[in-house]
This record gives sequence, C-alpha cells and structure tokens, in this order.
Amino acid sequence: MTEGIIVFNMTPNVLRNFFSKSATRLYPKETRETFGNVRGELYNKIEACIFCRTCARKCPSQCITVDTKEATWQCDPFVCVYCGVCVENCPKKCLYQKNEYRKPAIEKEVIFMKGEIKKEKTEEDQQEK
Amino acid sequence: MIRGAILVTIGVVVAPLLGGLIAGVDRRLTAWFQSRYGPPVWQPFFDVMKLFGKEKLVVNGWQVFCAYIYITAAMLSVVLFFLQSDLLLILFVQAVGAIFLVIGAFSATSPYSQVGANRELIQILTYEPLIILAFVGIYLVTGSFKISQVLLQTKPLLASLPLLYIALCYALTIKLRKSPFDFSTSHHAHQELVKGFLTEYSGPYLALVEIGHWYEVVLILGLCSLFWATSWIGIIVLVGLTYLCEILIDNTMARMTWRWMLGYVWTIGLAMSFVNLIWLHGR
Amino acid sequence: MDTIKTFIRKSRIKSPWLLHFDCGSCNGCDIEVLACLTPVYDIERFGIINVGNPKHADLLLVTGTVNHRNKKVLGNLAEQMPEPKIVVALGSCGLSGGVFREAYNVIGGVDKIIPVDVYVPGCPPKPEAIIDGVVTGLAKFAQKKGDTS
Amino acid sequence: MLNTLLFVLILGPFIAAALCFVVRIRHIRSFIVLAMACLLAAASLLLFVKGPFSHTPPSLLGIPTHWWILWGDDILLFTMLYYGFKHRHLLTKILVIFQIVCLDYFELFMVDHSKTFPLFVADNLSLIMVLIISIVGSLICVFAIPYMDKHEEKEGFQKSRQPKFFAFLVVIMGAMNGLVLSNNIIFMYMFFEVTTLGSFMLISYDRSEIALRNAVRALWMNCLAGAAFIVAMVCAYVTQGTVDAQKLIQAGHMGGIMLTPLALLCFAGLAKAAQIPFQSWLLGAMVAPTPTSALLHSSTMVKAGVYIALRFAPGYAGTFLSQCLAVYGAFTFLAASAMAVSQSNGKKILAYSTIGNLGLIFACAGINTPEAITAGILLIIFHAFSKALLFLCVGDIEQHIGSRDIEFMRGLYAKMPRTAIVALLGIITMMLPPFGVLLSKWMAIEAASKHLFVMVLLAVGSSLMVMYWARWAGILLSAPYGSQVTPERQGVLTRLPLLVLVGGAVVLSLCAPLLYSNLVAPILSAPSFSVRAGIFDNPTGAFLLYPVILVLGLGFICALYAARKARKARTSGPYLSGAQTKDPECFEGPMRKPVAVSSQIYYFESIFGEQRLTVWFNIFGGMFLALLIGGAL
Amino acid sequence: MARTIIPFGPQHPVFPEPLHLKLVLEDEIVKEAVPALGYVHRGLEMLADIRDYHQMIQICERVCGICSTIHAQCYCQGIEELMGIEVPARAKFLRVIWAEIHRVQSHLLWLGLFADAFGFESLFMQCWKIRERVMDINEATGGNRVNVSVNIIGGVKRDLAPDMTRWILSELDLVEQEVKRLEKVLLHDYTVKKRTVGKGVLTKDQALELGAVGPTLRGSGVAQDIRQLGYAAYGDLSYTPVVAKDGDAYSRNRVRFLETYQAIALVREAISKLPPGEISVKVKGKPEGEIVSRVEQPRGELMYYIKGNGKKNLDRLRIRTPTFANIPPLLSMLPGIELADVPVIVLSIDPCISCTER
Amino acid sequence: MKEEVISVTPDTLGNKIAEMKKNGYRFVTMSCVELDSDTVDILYHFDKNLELAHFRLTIPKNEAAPSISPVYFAAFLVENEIQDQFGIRFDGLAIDYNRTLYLEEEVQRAPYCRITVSNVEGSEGD
Repeated sequence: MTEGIIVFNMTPNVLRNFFSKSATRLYPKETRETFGNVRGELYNKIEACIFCRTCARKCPSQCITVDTKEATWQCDPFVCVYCGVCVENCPKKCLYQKNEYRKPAIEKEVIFMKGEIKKEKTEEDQQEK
Repeated sequence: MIRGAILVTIGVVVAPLLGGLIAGVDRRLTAWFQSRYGPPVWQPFFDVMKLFGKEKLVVNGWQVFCAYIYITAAMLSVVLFFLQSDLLLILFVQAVGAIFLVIGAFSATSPYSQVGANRELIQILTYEPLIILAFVGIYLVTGSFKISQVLLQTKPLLASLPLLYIALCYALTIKLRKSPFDFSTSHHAHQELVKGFLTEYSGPYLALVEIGHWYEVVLILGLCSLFWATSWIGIIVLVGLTYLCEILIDNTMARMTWRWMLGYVWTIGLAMSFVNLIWLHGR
Repeated sequence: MDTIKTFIRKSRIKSPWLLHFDCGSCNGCDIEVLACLTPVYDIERFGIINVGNPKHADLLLVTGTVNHRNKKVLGNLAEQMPEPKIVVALGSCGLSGGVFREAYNVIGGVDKIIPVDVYVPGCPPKPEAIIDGVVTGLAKFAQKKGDTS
Repeated sequence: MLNTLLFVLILGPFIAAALCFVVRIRHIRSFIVLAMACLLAAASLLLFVKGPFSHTPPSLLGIPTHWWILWGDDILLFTMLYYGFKHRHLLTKILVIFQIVCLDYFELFMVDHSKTFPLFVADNLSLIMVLIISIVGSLICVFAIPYMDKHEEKEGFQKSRQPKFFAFLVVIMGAMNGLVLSNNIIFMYMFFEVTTLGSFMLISYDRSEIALRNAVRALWMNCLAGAAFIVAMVCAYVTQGTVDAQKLIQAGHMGGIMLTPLALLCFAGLAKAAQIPFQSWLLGAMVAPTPTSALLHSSTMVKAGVYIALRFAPGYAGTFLSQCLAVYGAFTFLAASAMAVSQSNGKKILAYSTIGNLGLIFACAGINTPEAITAGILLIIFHAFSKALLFLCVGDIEQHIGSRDIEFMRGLYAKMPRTAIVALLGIITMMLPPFGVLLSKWMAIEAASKHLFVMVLLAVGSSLMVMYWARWAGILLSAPYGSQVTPERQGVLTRLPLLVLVGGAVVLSLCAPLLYSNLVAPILSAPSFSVRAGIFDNPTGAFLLYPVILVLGLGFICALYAARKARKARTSGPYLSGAQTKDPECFEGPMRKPVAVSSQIYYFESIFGEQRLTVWFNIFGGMFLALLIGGAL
Repeated sequence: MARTIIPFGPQHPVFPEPLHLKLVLEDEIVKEAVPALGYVHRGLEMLADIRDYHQMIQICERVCGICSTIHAQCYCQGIEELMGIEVPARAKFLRVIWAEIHRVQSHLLWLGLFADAFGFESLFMQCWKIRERVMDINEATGGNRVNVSVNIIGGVKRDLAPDMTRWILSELDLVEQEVKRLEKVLLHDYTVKKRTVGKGVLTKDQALELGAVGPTLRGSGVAQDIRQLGYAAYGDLSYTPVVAKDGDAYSRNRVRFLETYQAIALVREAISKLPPGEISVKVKGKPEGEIVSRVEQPRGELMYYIKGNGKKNLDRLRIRTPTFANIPPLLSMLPGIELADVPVIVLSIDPCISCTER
Repeated sequence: MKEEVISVTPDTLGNKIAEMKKNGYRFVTMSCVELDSDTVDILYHFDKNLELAHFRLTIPKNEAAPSISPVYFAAFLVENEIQDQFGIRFDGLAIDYNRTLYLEEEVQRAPYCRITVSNVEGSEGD
C-alpha cells in the first residue's frame, strides 16, 4: 500500500541521467564503427560478373535488372531492401554489400554498370544514357 | 519617472529574452534528465524567428486578433509587475490574454483546438483561485496588494506563507504547462490532443503566442520571487530551486487527467491555502 | 531588415520541426524515426521537435508505401503545412514502394503524390541515415522562399 | 420643476401604461412607448443634474398621499389574491391575505399619518438608480417594439396581447423609480408590490402552462418578500415609531433591536433579487419574451432587492447581520456561477450570472466598508448595461436562429456579424479588465480580503464565472472554415438600443473615475479610493485603469489591423488528422463516409449539474437565511 | 445535444501508425468508437502469386518491422512442416535466441510508447535508451537493426560465434539491470497506476470470447501462450506464461514488463544449452498441401495459413496477426472511458497496424 | 493439416459454431481460399487450450455466406476482410463495412479472386 502512493519513483533514474554523461552519440561529429556484417549498400564487381541473372531472379523486390546480351547490370537502390539474398546466391561472389548505408539523395538515381565479358558491343549508345 | 521608464523597458524587452532563455535552459535540463544531449539554450529564439519567417496560414481570422491581444495582455501584465503595481490587477490583465487565447482556439472548428480550449478553461478555473488566495495571503502579511509594499518587507514572505507557496507552485505547474498538468497543449505533442488549443495557430501567430508564453513565465516566476524578495540571493535561490523542482516533477510524473486535477488541486491546494490563511488570520 | 532575413534563414536550419507520417510502412522506418528522438540519437540537438501537427511542421518525414487510402491523407497533410517546407521520403517503400510495389493496393513511392526533396534509402534506414537525410534537406530548406516580411 | 420631474418619472409610466392599454392601435402604442422612453430618459437626466434633494410633493387631486397608497396597495393585493384564486395556489393566497390583513391594520390603526417628513429623498444612490432604470429600461422598451411584433407573429396569437404587455413593461419602470426615490417605507412597499405584480403579468404573458406555472412561482416568492417587508415595517414602526427610511437607517446604529426589521428588509431584498433558495423564480422568468427578462434582470426588479440592501447598509454596518450577509452573498455568487457552468441555454446562463452578480453586490453590502459599497454601486451600474445588452442580443439572436442554446450560436459571426460582435463586447465587458464589471469585482475582492470565507468563495466563484463567459465568447466567433460573412440587416429600433447599450457599457467603463468621484464618493462615509489620472488608488491596492485601457486599446487596434491584414493570408481547413475530405469541415470516417466534425463545450453535468447542485445549494442557502434572520432576532 | 466528434488518426502524434478512430465524446467521455483501417493495407499476401516461396520470407519479414524475425520464423516453420523438413537442433535454438531478443526489443519499445501515451516522456526516453542496446545486438548478429533476416527454410542463415554469445549475454545483463530500475516506476508509481489501473478492463470471459491473444489475453488471467506448444526449441527450455488477473491496462503492462525479464532469461538459457552442429539443411521440392503454423509474437499468437500446390508460388498465404485478433477486444474497452485514456487503452493492446492490415 | 478439417454447409454452420462457443472455444480466424472460378473455401479456425479445430465451408462465389459475427463478435473483422478481398458477401455482419474495410474505389474488384479477374490483372502494380 505504501508503495502504491509513492510518487517520484522515477527520480533516481532521472538524477542518475542528470549526473552522468548523456547517452547521446553526437552523430555527424562522432560516428561509430559499424558492426562487421552490416548489410549496407549493394555493389557489383562488374568485371567478375557473368550476367547470369540469378540475382535478378532471387531478389524479393525485383530491383536488379540484368541484360545478358548487353552485359549490363542495373540496380535501383531506391527499391532495394538490402536483404542480401542476391549476395548469398551470387555464383561468382561478385556482388557484395558494404558496411555503410547509401547516402540520402536529392534526385532519384540508378546504379548502372556495364561490363564486357564475352560479347563486344558498341559503347556509344550506352554512354549517351 | 526615469525609474519607471527603465522598469517598463525591462518589462517589455528583457522579459521575453529572459523567458526565452529560461525556456532554452528548461529544454536543456530536461534533456539532461532524460540522458539526452539537448538543444542549445538559445534554441527557443531560433524556433520563434523561424516561425516568423513562415507562411501565414489561418483557419479563422479571429485567431490572429486573439494572438495579438494575448501578447499585449501578457506584456502589459509583466510591465505592471515591474512597475510594482497591484497583484490582483496583474492577474486580471494576465487573464485577458489567457481568455483571448481560449477564444482564439474556440474560433477554429478543429475538434482538437476546441477540446484544448475547453481544457484550457478548466486549467484557468483550477489555478485562478489558488493565485488569488496566494495574493490574499500576501495581503494579510503586508496589508496591501501592491508589490511595492511587498518589497518593503524585511522578512521573507515564505516564512509566513509556506503552504500558500506550495499551492502557488501547483498554479505554476499548470501555467508552465508541465506534467502532470499539461492537458491543453504541451511542448512535446505526443499526447491525445496533438497541440491542443495551439493546433490551429501556425507560423508568425504561433511565434506571438510563444513570446506571450515567455512573458507569462517571467511573470509567474516573478510572483514566486516575491516570496523571498528581501535579498537577490534569496530570489535567485528560491526561483531557481522552484524551477528545477518543476522540471524534475515534469520528468518524474505521468500526465494525469483534468478530472483528477480539478479534484486534487482544488481539495489539496485550496485546503493548504485555507489553512495557511487561517493561521495568518489568527495571528 | 536584411540582417533579420538572414537570421530567419539561419533559424530555419536550426529549428526544423518535424511531422512524421506513416504512410503504410511496416513500422521498421517509423520506429527508427522515433528512435532518432530518443537519447542515443537525440535529434533535438538540431532543434528538431516531433510536433505531430502539419500546421507547425517544416519537415514532413514520410515512411512507407502510398496506397489508395492514405494518398489523400498524405496530400492533405502536405497541403496544411505552411511554406517553406521540405518532404523527406524514408526507406525503400517511401522511395518507390520497395518490396511491395507490385502489390495491388500500392501506388508506389511518396513522389507519386507530393514532390519529394530528399530520398533516404534503406530498409529501414538507420537513424544515422535519417539524420543525414534531414541535414541534406535543411540545406534546401534554408534556400526556400518563405514569408520573411 | 421637481414636482413635474417626479410626476413624469413615477406617474408618467403609469399614465403611459393606461394609454397603451386603452389605445389598441399599434403605431400609436409604439409612439407612446417611444415618447415615454424619451421623456423618462430626459427627466432622469434633468433630475440627475438637479442633484440630491428631499421633497414632499403636494397631495394629488386633493386626496392625502397616504390614502392613495392605501388604495393602491389594496387594489394591488386584491388583484394578486384574484390570481392566487385563479391559479389555485394556496401559498400565494395565504401570503397575500396575510399582507392584506397586516397592511390594513398597520395603515389604518397603527401609523400616525400626521407626522411629516420628506416623502421623497434622493441621494446619489437613488439618482444613479433612477438613471439606470430610466435609460436602460427605456432602451429595453424601445427594443421591445419591433421584437414583440416578431414574437407574436412567431407564436401565432389570435389576438395581440401587446397592449397589456407594454402597459406592464412601463409600469414596472415607474414603480422602480418610485421605489428608489421614496423615503417613506410604506411607499417603498407599494412600489415593491407593483413590481411583483408587474413581473407576474409579464412572465405569464405567453399563457402557456409553463409560463403560468413560473409566473405563479414568481408571484408567491415575491409575495414572501412582500410579507417580510410588511413585518419589517411593523417592527420598525413599533420600535422606532417612524416609517422614515432615513431615520431607520440612522437608528440602526443604536443597536440590536433595530436589527430585526433590517434583517427582514434584507430578506425581502434577497428574495426579490432571487438569491439562492429563491433563484427558481428568476430562472422561470426566462420563459417570458426577452424584453421582460432584460428588464427584470438588468435595471429593475432584482435591482430593487440590492437597492434595499445597499440603502439600509449603513444601518447594519458592523453587525452579525452584515457579516452573515457578506458570506451569504459570496456563497450565492459561487453557487450561481457553478450552476451556470452546466448550462447551455444562453438565457439561463445570463440568469445565473445575474444571480451571481447580485450575490456579489449583497456581499459588498455585507462587507459594508466604503470600498465595498463603492464596488456594489459601481457593479449595479455596469452590470445593468452589460446584462441588458446581453439579453437583448440573445433575444435578437433567438429570433434569427431560432434557438437560445449557446451550442447553436456556433459560427454566429458568419450569420449575424453585427450582433455577434455586440454580444462579444457585452461578454467581454462582463468579465475582463479594463471594463467596469471587473473593476468593481476587483474592488469587491480587495474589500473582501479581510473576510476569509468571503474571499475563498469569491476566488472560486470568479474563476467559474470566467469559465462560462469565455466559452460563450469563443463560440460566437467560431465559424466553419470558409464560411462567408453575410452582412446583417437590422431594424433601427433594434440596432439603436444595442448600440447605445454597448456604447454605454464601454464608455461608462472609461468614465469610471468620474462616476466614482462625482457620484459614489459623496455618499460614502469615507472616501475609499483616491483617483488620479484614472488610477484608483488606496493603501490596499491600485487599479491602473487608464494605463491599462491605453495599452490594451493600442493592442486592440494593432490586433484589428493585423487581423485585417491576415485576410490576405492563405487559409487552410482545420486540422483533422489528415483525414479531411473535400469539404474541410468533414473527415473521412469509417466505411468511407464523410463525418462532419462537431464539438461541444463541456457542461460538467456530473460535477456542476443543475439538478444535483440545486438541492444542496438550496439547503445551504436556506441555512444561511435562517442564520441571517435568526442571528438578527 | 451536439457531441464532440474527433477523428483520432490516421495521422496522430501518439500513434506511430495510421489507425483511425472516429470518437464520439460527451464531456470527454467516449460514447462511441468506430475504427477505420486500410491506411497501411498493401495486399502483400497477394505477392505470393508473383514471388516464389523463398522470396516470401523477405516479404513476411516486412509484414511488421518490430517483430520481423518472428514472422519469418512462423512462415519458415510452416513451410518446413509442409515439406517435412527437420531443422537442425542448433538452428532451433538460434531461432529462439533471435525471437526472444526481438521480444525484449519489442516490449521495451512498447513500454516506451505506453509511457508516452500517458505523457511520461522521460520514461519513454529511458525505455528507448535501454532498447538501443538490444538493437545493437540485432545489428551485430543479423546485419540490420530491424530486419535481422536470419531465418531461411531449413534453418537459419547466420550462426552465433561463442564470443558473440558472450557479448550478447553481457549486453543483456546491462539491459536487465537498467530494466530493473524501471520496475518501481512502471509497476508501482502512483501516477502510472492512476493512469492505468482499472482502465480498459477486459474480463477473462470477455477476453476469451472476443478472441484476445498474447499479453492482452494473459493480462486477463488466461495462461495461454503458443510457446507452450514447444515449437522450435521452446520444448527444451523452462517456461511458464506470465499472467496477471485484473485485465486492465495495468495488468497488460505488468505482463509485458515481466515478460521482458523472462525473455532475457530464455535467451540466457538457450545460449547455455546451445547445441553444436549444422545451422541449416538443404531444401528440395515444392510445398504442397495446407498447414496452419502458429508462433508467439511479442503481441500474441501469430498464425500463418499456408496452402501450396506443388508449384514454386504458394496457392494461398494468409497471415492472422495478433493485433487483428486484439482489435475486437479493444473496441469493447473503449466506450465509457475518458479521451485522455484512449491512447493508453489503444496502446495497451500493443497495436501493430501494419501487421493487422498487411 | 495436422488436425482434422470438418466440412460444413451453410445450413449446418450455425449449429456447429454455436456448439464451439458453448464448448468454450476461442475464435482464431477464418481463411478464405479460391478453389476455382466459381467456388471458394472458407476455413474457420478455433482454439481451445492450444488445440486447433477447423471447419471448411465450400460455397459458390456469388452466394452469400452466413456470418458468424453475431455469435463470435471477433469474426466481424475477418469477414469484412473476406468481403473486401474475395467479394463474398456475409449475411448478418455485426459491423458491415460494406467492402470498404481496406479498399478504396480504385481497387473495387476482389483482388484475391485471381482466376475470375485475370483479365484486369494488367493494371496491378505500377
């Protein structure tokens, strides 16, 4: 009963907070090392890519477009959910995720990569894009 | 005359600056109590300046009118305070502002604003008798409602009005819109009423209301300071400690409901005031 | 007059008030937005307050996919925000519909309904990324024209 | 000159009434009422200019005045008895018969009519009362002219009852003038009874069942007051051997024995002024057309009650009676304010507010210091103007929107901008500085600060009062988003009284220092305030009237300018959690249906519910009354 | 008499999610409350038509961002049962560890939001401060703070190394220590009790009749918890449901608070009993037949109905989330309470609207 | 399914449900599955002490199913959901959202009935 009418039960907690350093990480000034296996931004080591389309097929959000003929690998980072399924299933292990997140953007953007494995293609029309 | 002019200037110019600073310090301290880093102490000034730069957006033109009257009344009450005028008069002038704020909130049809206005009225209803009785206590000690008389006292009022001071602190909590009594609006709007009666004020008009609130904070802390007006140290210690307590209370209590407030503050607050007054009366 | 205008402009960067609207997200992003307000990230350092009321807000933080029902709400909220304002879309869903963009009740990203100023990718973006996004937006915010008279 | 003025002020209305009753042509009746109103106002001003006097008029038509009075009284009482029988109301019959017996015995066998003393004595209090009655009352009569036409049209009466209505409307004014000017308390009694009968006739005007019931209630309660008055007269005559009011007041100082008649007179006043256990008659009077309520509430009838209390206040200064009256008045103030909070009926709010303010005046009379008396007198003046204004506004509003419920006055500004603003001003003058009602309340509170109980009651009561006024004011301005303000058309006879009253309420507040130093201060035993540069100052406190007016006035102008400028600002619908539909007053609810938002103000039925509180307050009020009378005996 | 009608939501600062309630009030007492849903409805069950049953794991994780791993777990268990896959023991224990870590995280989140609902801001901050440690565990073990994404059909993706488990235990010790400090506040503070005791009472009979689940049901005195079925490794762990009997907001608060301790204890036990071995098995074939899979989410019983027809796309995937079951009880609690208690009561069922509407 | 699924018809459903309620079963949920172009299965799931019980009701799409929400109020939400998603009507719903629980006018076409509405599938997504 006596416990029931006690107010200010929070006081020890707030006083502890008051007299100790704040828990705040002053982010832009003070950054923390990310944990080792964080699933961050997705990249493709395009020179190793064989354009097998496994990643495109396995991707749950269908953000990867691979053109086997043109040897292009394209990923919409704004659709990607950073689940890592493509990385796990990549037969060549040429896909990898950085530990960092992609930076915010003001415009929509697309990761477009052009590789050159077997077939040589004219590059002009791709450059224009 | 010159002294009067200086006091008026202090009231008009310094009071809001002080009020803004108090608000900033309040936010910083609250952050520390919550283990946060907190905004810079001059954050409130940035907020208000930014609001002045925003687009004017109104729901009902009367809101604008009411915001201006609010700030005028708040300013006038502070000026009257610095001119060491009559306490009751100050309260009534302050009430003009409070009432017009409510009227402004009523003038917009948003249910949040309306409910907030109703609640604000309940809060006014709750704190007004307490403040009036505190003034009566001051009168019984000093024989006058004038602040100038209070300042002539040689003994701190707190010694003879301890319970009334506590009752006044209830009013202070309500007026500062601090937990557990922040029903009608709150600075951190995670509550059932969004921003309560301030929901429909925006941009420059919200800035006016904010500045008016600073005036009111200064006024009510000034009223607290009267209880130890014999020395500057007394004033600083008393007001500082009171404000610190308010922040602490804000951080260690859940928001209650207004029904609870009405019952609790009226019974406990009025009983304490009454006991103190009877004691004074019997002396 | 000019100094006041400059000061107002400066104040804008220092005090962006935030309105968060969950526009059909899975809660992941919302919780991260809330986490930003809490001690470890504490975006109140930047003067950001979660005001929860479009009329007070400068910064609309939208998470989640837009669907046929909440698109109206999103439009309403954006309309009720006084200028200048910025819209930040959070998370894959907010940017494009993400993993759900092919579901039948999903229209797509936030930019299909209202113009978006900053896109913050991630599923969900970490609080640090949200802070980055807001900071990116602020630069844009200061330059926007408002009523500085 | 004085004779003419007194004739015009007291008997003029009776003659006008007779004309109204006889001449059945609408336009002529209107003209008579208008002319009478002008005449009364002019006469009252002239009388005012003449200043205080004491005067005995020559006998009328050669018959001694006391015979006129006796006949008048008997006619009055028998009329009341007739109505008592007609409505089969036992209590009324008993009270009236008691009065007839007492009065006739008293007048015929006890009073020595040969003693001469001034029959009419006017000090500043009386003059103020005459002014209020004649000016505010006349304005109400003028307002009634177009109002009653519309009213009868709406009610669909077969035959116009306006002749009788206007007759009694003006009669009450004459009676009130007589009451406040009389020095002979038998005169006072007669005029007192005329107001009783007049109010009965006015309340029963609609002749609906409820109107009759309420009218009868008003009748018996006021008869009770009359009976108390008679007993008081008899007692006073037995102890002092005179019916000279001035003498009685002076006699009060002599001690205990004089207290009984004074207590009974106060009782009569309390019942007349509808203080707590008697409040039901005034609330019931709300069924009558608005001019009736306006007249009864602002300048006449209930003011007779407080006038008596204030008039005899010096007589009981410093006694237990006085203390008791102070607490009782403060209690009524609190109780009426509390009950007003639970009301949504505009007229009822006004009624409770009247009861509360009268309670405050009684409290002032009870406190009985110069400050308190000042407060009481000023309150009578300011209250009369503001309250009459508000009643007329409610009447006008009711005729336009078909309801007197304040919930239906939402968005009134859009429908009737002019009336809405006038009503708003009326409300503000009732509760906020720098206006007169608040000035007098400030004085009352400062005067009461030594009386602990009174103080606590006043403190709580005044904040309750702020509550019910403020929300009403807010509601008047709340308009649906985007609604266009339609200009309002108003007849000149409607607009004129409203404008004069609102002007009066505002300008008189500005003139408060003048009113005080020229009118109130001379009657006081000691000056209560020193007035300099519009600052009321005494050792207890200071009210910086002109500085406050100046600053708030400037703020008001700025605010108006800003609001005007803000018309160009972008408008946006109210915040509805983002769910608003194309119509910004609706939100999209469940099942995709648009739901119109609505809001209701809080009436706290569970805390301040009228039913609940009335019982308790009546018990307390009864106890106070018993204490008041019992203590005095 | 006109009543106050308030649109409570879809955008409202007290709800992080768009729930809409049409509230009809009289003197701030709720007379009528009608919910409107559909602001978060995406139709993701339908995505089973265009995504194969492996990809659906990622989608199920994104049904809800607070208990994502448990959704995936439920889905995977369903498919595994349908295809007759026996999951390695270590994987089962790992699933329990992640599920319970998620429960700690979710309950701390909820305790914070609940505190926020009755305006206790510093308590909200405190809960979320503690929660950040749990989020760190998520990020360190799964690579993402929210979508840990460890479950796959046939086991789990990631293993926990011994030094990682040690670190988890030490972090959880800190968490438990901090949570203990809040016990006095959340369970015994006068103001908190005043705002929660007796608010939104749901009796035992009502709770069962209206189909309440999880802490809402256990707060009404019914000791029912899907973990009692012993799915994953729960059969090997000591576990009894936490029950409180009053059925009010306070009881639900109490259940969740004590479950936080329990979840930490379960993680400790699971780590101590963690068997060695494989963490996943290879999956062959396509799901065929229908199955109901149930697990205990932080919010209560989660039910997946899966129907496969031997193709890589499922025939039907239906998700019944705990909040979906808790909404009818919520509606029975709302009338008659004060407006100020609406957030408290709505949050007391721990609503997850994105779960509900999918 | 591990547990037996008892088939019911619209006529026997009412009795069965009432019996379940009498026996103290908790209503878990209903699942609706499209069988072919004309019929759907509605599965009713109940639970008592963690034991599941299921009923299967097979009805044509154009026929209204009897609502069990008068017996189990908790069912109103899921029945409304099925109305939205499959276009099956329920008779006697406790709170009938009339196919507006989730959907707006834009998607008023029983999205889960893929076989009958396959011709408009093209408009899905973006």
